[in-house]
Amino acid sequence: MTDTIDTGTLTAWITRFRDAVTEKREWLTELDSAIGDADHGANMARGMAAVADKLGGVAPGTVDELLKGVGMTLVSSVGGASGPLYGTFFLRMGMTAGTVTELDATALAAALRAGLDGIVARGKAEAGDKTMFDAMAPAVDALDAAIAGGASMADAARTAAEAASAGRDATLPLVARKGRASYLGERSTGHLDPGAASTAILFETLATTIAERT
Amino acid sequence: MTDTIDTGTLTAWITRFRDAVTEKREWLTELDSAIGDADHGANMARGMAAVADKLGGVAPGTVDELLKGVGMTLVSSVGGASGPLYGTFFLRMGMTAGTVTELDATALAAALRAGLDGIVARGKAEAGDKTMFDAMAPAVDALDAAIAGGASMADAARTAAEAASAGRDATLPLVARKGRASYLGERSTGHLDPGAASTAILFETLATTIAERT
Amino acid sequence: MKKLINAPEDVLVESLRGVSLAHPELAVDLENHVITRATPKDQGKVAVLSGGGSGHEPLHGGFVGLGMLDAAVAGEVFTSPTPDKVQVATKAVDRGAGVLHIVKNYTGDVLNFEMAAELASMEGIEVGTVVVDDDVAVQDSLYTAGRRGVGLTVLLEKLVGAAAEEGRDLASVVELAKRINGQGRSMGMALTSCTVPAAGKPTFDLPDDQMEIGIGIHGEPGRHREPLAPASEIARQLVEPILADLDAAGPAIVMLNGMGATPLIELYLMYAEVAALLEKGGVQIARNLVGNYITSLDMAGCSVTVLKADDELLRLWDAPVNTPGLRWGA
Amino acid sequence: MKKLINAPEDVLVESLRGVSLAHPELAVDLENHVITRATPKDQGKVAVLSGGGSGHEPLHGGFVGLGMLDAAVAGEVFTSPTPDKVQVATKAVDRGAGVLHIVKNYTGDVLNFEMAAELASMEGIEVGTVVVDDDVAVQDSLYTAGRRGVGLTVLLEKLVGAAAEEGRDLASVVELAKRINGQGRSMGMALTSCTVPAAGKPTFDLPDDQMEIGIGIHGEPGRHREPLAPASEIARQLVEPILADLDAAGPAIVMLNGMGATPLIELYLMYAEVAALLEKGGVQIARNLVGNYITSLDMAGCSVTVLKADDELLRLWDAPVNTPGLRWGA
Ligand SMILES: Nc1ncnc2c1ncn2[C@@H]1O[C@H](COP(=O)(O)OP(=O)(O)O)[C@@H](O)[C@H]1O
Ligand SMILES: Nc1ncnc2c1ncn2[C@@H]1O[C@H](COP(=O)(O)OP(=O)(O)O)[C@@H](O)[C@H]1O
Ligand SMILES: [Mg+2]
Ligand SMILES: [Mg+2]
Ligand SMILES: [Mg+2]
Ligand SMILES: [Mg+2]
Repeated sequence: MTDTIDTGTLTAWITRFRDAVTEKREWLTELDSAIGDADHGANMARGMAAVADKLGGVAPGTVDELLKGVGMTLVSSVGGASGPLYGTFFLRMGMTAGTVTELDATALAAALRAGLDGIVARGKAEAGDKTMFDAMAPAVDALDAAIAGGASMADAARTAAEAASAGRDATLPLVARKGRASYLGERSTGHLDPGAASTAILFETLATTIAERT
Repeated sequence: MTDTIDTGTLTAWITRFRDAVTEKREWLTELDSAIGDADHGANMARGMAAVADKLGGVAPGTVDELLKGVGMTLVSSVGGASGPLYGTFFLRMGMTAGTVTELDATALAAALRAGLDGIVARGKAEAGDKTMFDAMAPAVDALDAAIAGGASMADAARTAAEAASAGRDATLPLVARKGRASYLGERSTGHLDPGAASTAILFETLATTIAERT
Repeated sequence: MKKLINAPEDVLVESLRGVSLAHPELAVDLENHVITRATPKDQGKVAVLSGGGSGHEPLHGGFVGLGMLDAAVAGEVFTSPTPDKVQVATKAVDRGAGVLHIVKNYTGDVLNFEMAAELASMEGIEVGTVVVDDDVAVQDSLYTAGRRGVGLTVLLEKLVGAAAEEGRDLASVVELAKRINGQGRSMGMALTSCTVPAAGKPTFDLPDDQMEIGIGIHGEPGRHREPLAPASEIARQLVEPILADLDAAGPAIVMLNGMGATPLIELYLMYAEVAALLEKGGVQIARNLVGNYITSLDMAGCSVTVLKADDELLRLWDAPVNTPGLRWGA
Repeated sequence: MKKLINAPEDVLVESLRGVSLAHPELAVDLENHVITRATPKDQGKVAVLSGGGSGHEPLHGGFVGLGMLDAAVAGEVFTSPTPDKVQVATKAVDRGAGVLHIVKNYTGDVLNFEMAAELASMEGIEVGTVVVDDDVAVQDSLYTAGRRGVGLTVLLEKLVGAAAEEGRDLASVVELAKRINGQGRSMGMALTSCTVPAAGKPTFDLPDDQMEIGIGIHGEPGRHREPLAPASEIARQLVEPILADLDAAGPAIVMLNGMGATPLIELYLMYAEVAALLEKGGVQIARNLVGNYITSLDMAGCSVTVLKADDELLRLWDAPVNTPGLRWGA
């Protein structure tokens, strides 16, 4: 067996992410209540429900079709800051992946890197701004490094998930410089960033899904 | 010494009533919160403060001047139901007392009776309607009876005060049929009527003032 | 108590000061708590005056202006104004054709306006009175002070104001006012109590899962307490008693009114529920108002008012009105 | 949570349904959450569009109509609408002269409107954008998302709407919008948090003796928490930062805005305090608005907006406007 992820597994990832944000919806909203506007859980749950609706029953075609569909659906169903950002993430991932039906570890890493770059292009976030970037950038970096070091896709994804959740936790003491939380100034410290929290879930579900590939 | 009450003592009564409603202001408002609109304490305190302002420093002239002044001031400073009712009470008392400088027990009883009749003429309350009438009517009746039985003015006033406070307490189980409390229907039982409570204070202060006459 | 105020006893005058500063088109008598138009209507026209306790804003002061009131007399919070002040206002706006007093049916208001009318007639001013009693939450019987005056007051002030502007005489304006009162009904509910500034705490306690049905506009608790329910069920509890009391089939003017602390997003949602039920009941909503028009300080909740309408009332409704609280065609 | 709603996820559409029933003069697209005028403006005139998360009513939907907006796009509560819906609205109201997007400065709104403008330009529709950022509570620096767009949005929509109605071209309307944004500032405070329906409980906890100074309009806590203070002191805490940031001497348009659950009696009282402080600061209040115009659901509190005015702005302000939320001269 070659070490790849196909559209079926990618779909399973998306579905698992939907389940997880739906389950953690209250927690994400609570995080957003503390330093934002109390809607991040509702936003992500609504967006991923729309994505699942769209995927439902349809046989997954190519990777770019799948991921661009996810991105477009998020863009047109979430709103807020996270809608265009997560939407762009998946759109760019899809564009980079291209019209293939599976990705090997290097291609997966490249697609995720492109997604991250898309978020930066839209949102201009830098490290330490206390945004989803602070969970995603370490995750993508860790994945790259693991793959360069010869790790399996599953091990690399697990490393990435751990980096994402460490990145999420590292947002706790930060003073926000982007998004709504930045309005709070010093009062934004001592809270996790909600977007970093949902990004950690994104990479956690990716790792679990790859580990359970059939 | 003849058993009379002069304008000085009447003024002392009014002042003492002012002090008492000001002190009990919160309680009266609380009673009115339960079955009314939470302003009876404020209304009585505001009205009696205006009365005291007007009396302040001015030598009391005749009884009718004094009491009509009190009535007019209440009418023009209280508003609500209690303003015209207490206002009319004092106006009628003054009119009945006439241009004298003191009242004997019989004249005092007649003046109070006229005040009560004024309240009925304005407000149409009957016994058991759960209003100030239910404290005032028993008080005036008791005063009449005591005086007819040869009691001193002080004893008669004490009896009246006791009747007023018994009348106030007897409003507890009643279902209101007049004023705001009547809107509550059955829900008005189990609460004292605020106007009956202020009326009990009116007669209590009258009794104390007469007892302490010099 | 959380309020944007200084001392509780200064709320009325300080708020009137704000009205005076914000509205050069109004004249505010800070001593008597009377709001009149800066430019009085023409001599020979009936003047329309209303008043009552404060805390119901924009009622009544916000409805002073062309096509509506000539004067509003403000009492202390939830306390009827006194006769002398009503008399001052009556005198100020009489243009020789008499003055209509619009009184909401509360013992305090009725008694004080009665005394004011006595004072006015002593000075030779003709006063007509309409007592508004539209609240179906209260049984109109010997065993109550009668139905309260609530939401219909807003519609009545608008319609009667337009009629007076047309130059009708006092008798005809009074007759119109009584006819309107006869064919309008309201019903209200609260999600929370209000807090009277002088009292400093909520008038009644209402658990988080309860609501009051059949409230008045003074923080009086309602006729009964119910478990909190969805908007559709609340709408039913407001509309049914109205339709049970008033044969409202045909054209109507309908108001969905907020009690002061309920935002528009909820009021519009409620309006959709109420409109659907009314139409099922045969009511054709010809005109409507959705918003905070007759409030109860910071109470959360709403009320529904239904006024049977005809061509005359609709024409009067559409006539120009230019007040801080209601404005069109001007 | 005590609200007049059915299910939290249906609040937006059900409320829009009420708007649609209450306002025959508006067209409501329930699928895309877009409100437009039932009768579009003349061909060849610039269309003015705004939008954002819901929960700020009457903003923006209540400002659609002659002399103000052509379209309002409503997002979910406190969540910017998505680009596709903005694009639908943009297309619907373009009369061949381009469309101005009025965007409040929040990351979500900016990103979604940016994408919408990209979509529109792909379809050959000219879009101009003004990003409103008037909130002096936020430092405008590299270390924040920039100042938020708050109260000034209301004044800007009115003024720019009047300019578009006059037939000015898109470039001139955009320039006017940017000029207005440059000379207006706001500052807000909260006595209580709001409750987002989907969250089901207050966004922040605020003890009975505390208030938040420098809040936004989405239940974001303020810049700092202070002991509850009298209205006069609150006014000082709102006015001072504005005057420190804007040389406001001279004529101005001033808004004293309620956050949704604060009744008019308090807003007028606050207006008196604010007006006095502004005049001490050399501001001549030429026009004013007092009321709930840009709200934060059921939050209690208020905000102050000061816009330096000149003859042109005052003329545009006085021009007829006919919307559910703001109406005069029509
Ligand atoms: N400029 C930005 N770049 C990257 N991420 C951002 C930016 N602004 C906000 N975010 C992320 O978006 C999250 C908030 O998303 P959400 O609550 O759904 O949207 P909104 O802030 O519009 O309510 C934040 O926690 C943060 O991680
Ligand atoms: N028709 C009436 N006759 C006699 N007393 C009345 C009548 N209506 C009301 N009251 C008295 O007035 C009291 C309420 O006074 P207050 O609270 O000051 O006025 P309001 O009811 O206008 O707020 C009631 O408790 C009752 O005793
Ligand atoms: Mg958010
Ligand atoms: Mg009372
Ligand atoms: Mg009262
Ligand atoms: Mg949001």
